[in-house]
Amino acid sequence: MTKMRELTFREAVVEALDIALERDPKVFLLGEDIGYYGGLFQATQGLMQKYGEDRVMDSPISESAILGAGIGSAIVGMHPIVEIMNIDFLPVCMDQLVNQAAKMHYMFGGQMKIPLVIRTTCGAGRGGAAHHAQATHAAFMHFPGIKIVIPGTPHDVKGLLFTAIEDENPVLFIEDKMMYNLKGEVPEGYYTVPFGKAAIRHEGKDITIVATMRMIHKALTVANEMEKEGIGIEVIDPRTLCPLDKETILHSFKKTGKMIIVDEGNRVGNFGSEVASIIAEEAVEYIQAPILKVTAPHVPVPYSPILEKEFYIPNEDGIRKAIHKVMEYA
Amino acid sequence: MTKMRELTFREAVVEALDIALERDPKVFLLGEDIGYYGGLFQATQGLMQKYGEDRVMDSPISESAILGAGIGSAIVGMHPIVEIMNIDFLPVCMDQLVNQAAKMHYMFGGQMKIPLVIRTTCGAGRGGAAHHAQATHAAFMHFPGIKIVIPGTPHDVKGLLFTAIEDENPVLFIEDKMMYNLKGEVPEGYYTVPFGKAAIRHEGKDITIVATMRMIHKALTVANEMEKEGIGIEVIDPRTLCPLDKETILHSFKKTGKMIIVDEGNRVGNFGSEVASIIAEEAVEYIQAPILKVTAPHVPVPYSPILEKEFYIPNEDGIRKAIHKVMEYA
Amino acid sequence: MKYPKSMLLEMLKKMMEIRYFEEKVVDQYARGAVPGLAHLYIGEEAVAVGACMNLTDEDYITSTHRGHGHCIAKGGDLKPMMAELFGKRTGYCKGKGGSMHIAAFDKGIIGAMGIVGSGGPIAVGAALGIKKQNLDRVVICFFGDGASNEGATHEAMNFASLHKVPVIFVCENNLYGISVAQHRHQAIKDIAIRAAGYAMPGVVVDGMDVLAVYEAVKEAVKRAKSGKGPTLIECKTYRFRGHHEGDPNLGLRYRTKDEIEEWKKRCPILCFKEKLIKEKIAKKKEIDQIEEDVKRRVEEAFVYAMQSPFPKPEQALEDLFA
Amino acid sequence: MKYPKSMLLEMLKKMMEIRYFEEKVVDQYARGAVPGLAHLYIGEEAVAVGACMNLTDEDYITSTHRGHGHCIAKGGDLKPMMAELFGKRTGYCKGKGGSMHIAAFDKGIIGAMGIVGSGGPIAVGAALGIKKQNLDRVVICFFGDGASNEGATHEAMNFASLHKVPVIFVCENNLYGISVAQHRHQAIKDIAIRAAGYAMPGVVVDGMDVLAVYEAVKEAVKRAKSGKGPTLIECKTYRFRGHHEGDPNLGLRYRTKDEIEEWKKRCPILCFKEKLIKEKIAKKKEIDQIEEDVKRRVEEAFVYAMQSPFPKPEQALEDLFA
Ligand SMILES: Cc1ncc(C[n+]2csc(CCOP(=O)(O)OP(=O)(O)O)c2C)c(N)n1
Ligand SMILES: Cc1ncc(C[n+]2csc(CCOP(=O)(O)OP(=O)(O)O)c2C)c(N)n1
Ligand SMILES: [Mg+2]
Ligand SMILES: [Mg+2]
Repeated sequence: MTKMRELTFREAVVEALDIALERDPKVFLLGEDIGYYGGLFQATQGLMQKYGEDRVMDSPISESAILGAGIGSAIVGMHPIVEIMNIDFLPVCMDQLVNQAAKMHYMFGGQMKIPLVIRTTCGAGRGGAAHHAQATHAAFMHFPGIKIVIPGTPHDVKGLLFTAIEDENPVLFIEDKMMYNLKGEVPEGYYTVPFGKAAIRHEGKDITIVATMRMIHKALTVANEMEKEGIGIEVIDPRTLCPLDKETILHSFKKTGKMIIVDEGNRVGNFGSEVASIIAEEAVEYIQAPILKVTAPHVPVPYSPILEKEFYIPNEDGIRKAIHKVMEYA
Repeated sequence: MTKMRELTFREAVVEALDIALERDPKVFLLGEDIGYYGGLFQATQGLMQKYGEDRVMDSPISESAILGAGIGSAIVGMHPIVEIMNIDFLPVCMDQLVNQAAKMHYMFGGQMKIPLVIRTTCGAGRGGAAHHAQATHAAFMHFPGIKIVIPGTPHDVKGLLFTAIEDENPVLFIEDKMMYNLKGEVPEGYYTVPFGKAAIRHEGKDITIVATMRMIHKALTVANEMEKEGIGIEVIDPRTLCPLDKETILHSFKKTGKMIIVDEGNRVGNFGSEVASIIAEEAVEYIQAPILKVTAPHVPVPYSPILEKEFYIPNEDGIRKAIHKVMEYA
Repeated sequence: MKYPKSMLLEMLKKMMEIRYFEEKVVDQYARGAVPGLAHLYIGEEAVAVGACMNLTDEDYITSTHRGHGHCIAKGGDLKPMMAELFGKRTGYCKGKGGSMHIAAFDKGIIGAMGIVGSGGPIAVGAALGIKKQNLDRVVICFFGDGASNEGATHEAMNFASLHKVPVIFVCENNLYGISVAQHRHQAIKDIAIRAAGYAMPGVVVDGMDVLAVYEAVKEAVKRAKSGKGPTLIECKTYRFRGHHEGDPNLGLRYRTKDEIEEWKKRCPILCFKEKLIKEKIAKKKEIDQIEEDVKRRVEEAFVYAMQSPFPKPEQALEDLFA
Repeated sequence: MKYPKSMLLEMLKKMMEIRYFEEKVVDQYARGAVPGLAHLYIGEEAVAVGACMNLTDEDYITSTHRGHGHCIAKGGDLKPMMAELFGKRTGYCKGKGGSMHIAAFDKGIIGAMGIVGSGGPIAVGAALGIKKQNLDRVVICFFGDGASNEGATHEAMNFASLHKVPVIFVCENNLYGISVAQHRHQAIKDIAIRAAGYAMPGVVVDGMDVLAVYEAVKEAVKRAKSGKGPTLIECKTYRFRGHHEGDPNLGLRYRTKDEIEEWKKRCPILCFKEKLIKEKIAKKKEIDQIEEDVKRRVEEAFVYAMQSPFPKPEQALEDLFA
């Protein structure tokens, strides 16, 4: 079998957006600096030049207007893909997201569809500090009505983006900015990766690790190491937080009885808390060891590289420690 | 012993604010309709008349300005108590809360204090529907830097409010609007109820129930019933979500081995998920039964009384069912 | 008058529909029969009716917590509206929305938003969608004087004017945001002045005069449809009732009885009725006939609502996603 | 000139401090030595310096992502500033804030906010606090043309004007919000026009002329301190470098080399230097001396930063709460 071509995560995003714009005249992009600049992270590079300013629209720095423009135009028949540059900025327009986009279908009794994709980026590691490096995806899970996508590979980011565009609901699509340069195999053309279907990135029978976005790859590094030591780690990438593939997670857990969640969000109210709660409710009789979370500590993102890279961002070492701890219960 | 005087939850709030305004000239109130109107829920009634428009300020409908006014004036030496009428409106000014108030102390390396109290209300039961009846307190737990207070009795709301005012950090103070008419004993004058110290509202050895705000009282109703059936329910009121009194919760759980969390928030990312996660991490060897959450379903608050009162809001019946379920593991 | 009689009578009828619909709500609310909050439009009918008379079912509006008037003016059917207020399954939103969240998408009513100011960005979005699809439609965004101070309103206006999308901002300046009088929530007198900050026209009209509103909006619709962009129209008006039913004494905690009485003299329905009679456009009998007809239809709507079933409790789980 | 020489030379010195401080950052950034984002103020020095020359340490400012200039102009010390940029424990924020979040509370620098527009409400709050305590102080809120379209900015201005709090909104209109030219983000030419929407004065000044800025802000400070409320001052200016270091070719993806060159001719430091010499206020030698002194102090700051220790990793857990 010939190897598939490789693209970076960023290139996969650009390609997906390119194809989406090409396929459907109702699709348009709107966001800050997505035009001439090509996106702060270059994830819309060249698209304005190709499709013109009407289909790739630079926006004023007015995030509520950006989301509202997305919601309103979606309701009247367009397929907007809007961008909020950093997830840190979503609190500025949170009402449009959690009160309007998320609730309109329900509170109006299902009268209208809102096929809106909201792309944003998350993650620390570039010295962005408290306002440009958060990973707050878990907070949005508490608000019913938004689908939440957290792609973990170049392959997935493209396929999930198509699924997001096909979806007739508001979708919060979160790109981990520290993965933009990550390379991986990406099929040509159009394909979809379904929502609510987790991927098992590494099989193992001893411990289940549910890891999100960039953390998947850290977990995989450790899983490969551990394999040599004879410890089998099953690494699960949930791909979407809403809908969440509880079945795959529970199925794996019932096999291993041990669970570690690795997620860059702050510790309290972390996605891992939700996973732990699902297990404690639905698979309690299988629990063999403490369910551990490897997360950022519960503080804002600090600037200094020593604080950020050596302490704040969850790393392989933290994963190893957690593994050793749960293995004490073997 | 003579019985202490009783006040409603609302009266306790008014009294606390009154005393706070009296004691400290740096304290002032700012919010929508807190003046002539006396607060949409009458929780500031008479205070503008007593203290004047400078100390009890009606605000434009500009929630970001309200929070900013609180943050800025706190930094330069005032002790503002601002009001955001409903927790549903916090997404409108979420940035000022979670990015500014919460992070300024940390990101500026501890240079300034922000003694700011943000009062708000939550809860369904009055036909407020999707935009006036949420209980989203759990979402704020994911953002480090804000203390979160959820009083459960008239006694506590007064004492916790004083503690909030004494605190030198931003405090989100959430009043369950369905408790405003609840009566209870309230001491005269000034007293504080500490943060981070849960209250055991009912002792029991069989099941631990952690319940928040109004749900405490539903849990107590059931606990009293169950007592007669010989089932001992320990009802814990955490009082503050941040800091959270993990010790009291864990201590009770280690005794009972069974946990139910009753909270009006939506199901996913619920406060109960965090409690479950704490237990699964720190007291796994004591787990005797599934950890159940009795919560609102994961949908927006519906309007119709049938949907809201008979289905959406967690009730005694749901608590009973959960109890019976965990008792199967006895 | 230069207007066709049928249109004038239609305006009168719509205003009466709003008035009588809401008087039914007043009555039912007082009996404790309305299960949620109700913010009434009584006194402000000329604004919604004058504005929406320029629209067809193809055009859109966004509405507010005080939305009954907008909804009726835009063609909303009284029966599913009333049913919605009573939380019935036959309501426009299947009982999920209630008074503050009525939408009737087939009539172009995108919906009422309970969060003050949040309709602005969405209205602008709908207008953007119209522009992108080259449709011959407009959007009216209703909002209050209080809402004019929300950040979202500012962003919406800037965006709309920049992209010259076909939206009309109709500000219902009823002098109060709940209890806070305009001079206590902003330092300006005319909200229309803010239009200059977005390089769009801003006009002030008498919001008690349905024809004045009609004319101003007509001009704005023309402008919007010709690609020239948005207009801000400030309608000076007044609510005759409290902020919501339950606001004690119709709001006497923050306004005077005299003020209320003064404004009541300018009742948009009474004045318009008198005008039509005085200018011999319609006879009193004809108008009485319309009035009776409206009352009857409101009553029918009420009966419809009463007889309609509630949703089943488990239906709370439906409609989360499309 | 009507100004004391010492003040004029102080202005020049401050502008030079900003310039050389940031040129050091350019150099270090190019070497990959700066651990985070850096948005440079080069070209805009006259705004911060002209404005802050009216303030004392008792007055306050709020700053933005492009904050080095504000900080230096308001009296920030170069050493802890530079240390902060390098994430050192001796930095103003102990290395926790970095370039986008410098505060120096003892100098009245409330802090730089990385969220565009979020400084407005906080500045207004500080001004409210001043008013409540009857202090003879003012607050300057710096913000950009891009930030003028944020909802928070609107709310801040409305609130400030309503309560006549002593705040001055200094808009640094450098013609771009990152890559988006002003005419592509708003339909107006002069942002100052928006002041009318809040019933406060709005003025446009040449932001390349430190004395023009000084005069406008002086007037506004007087107004603010006399209880008359806020002023909006729009300073037309230009950034000579890219949006942040790393923006390729100084931003040639969205602006022309010619445009940049035209503005560079109006360099606030060069022009002011020439003016001082031409008007015989200072000799070239004297100025060179100042320049050398500034360079030396920047170098010292750099050495200080380099020699300072990093925080310990666990210190990430400190400072969450007071
Ligand atoms: C963001 C937000 N803040 C506050 C409220 C509470 N509230 C509901 S209506 C209202 C007053 C609105 O005033 P205005 O815009 O003038 O409309 P009016 O009620 O006068 O028609 C307020 C403050 C809300 N629903 N949303
Ligand atoms: C709320 C928010 N939106 C977007 C950004 C990303 N961002 C950082 S600086 C900037 C441009 C700001 O433009 P302007 O206010 O004109 O200031 P300038 O950079 O020109 O000094 C943007 C969009 C942000 N930091 N915060
Ligand atoms: Mg009003
Ligand atoms: Mg700019």
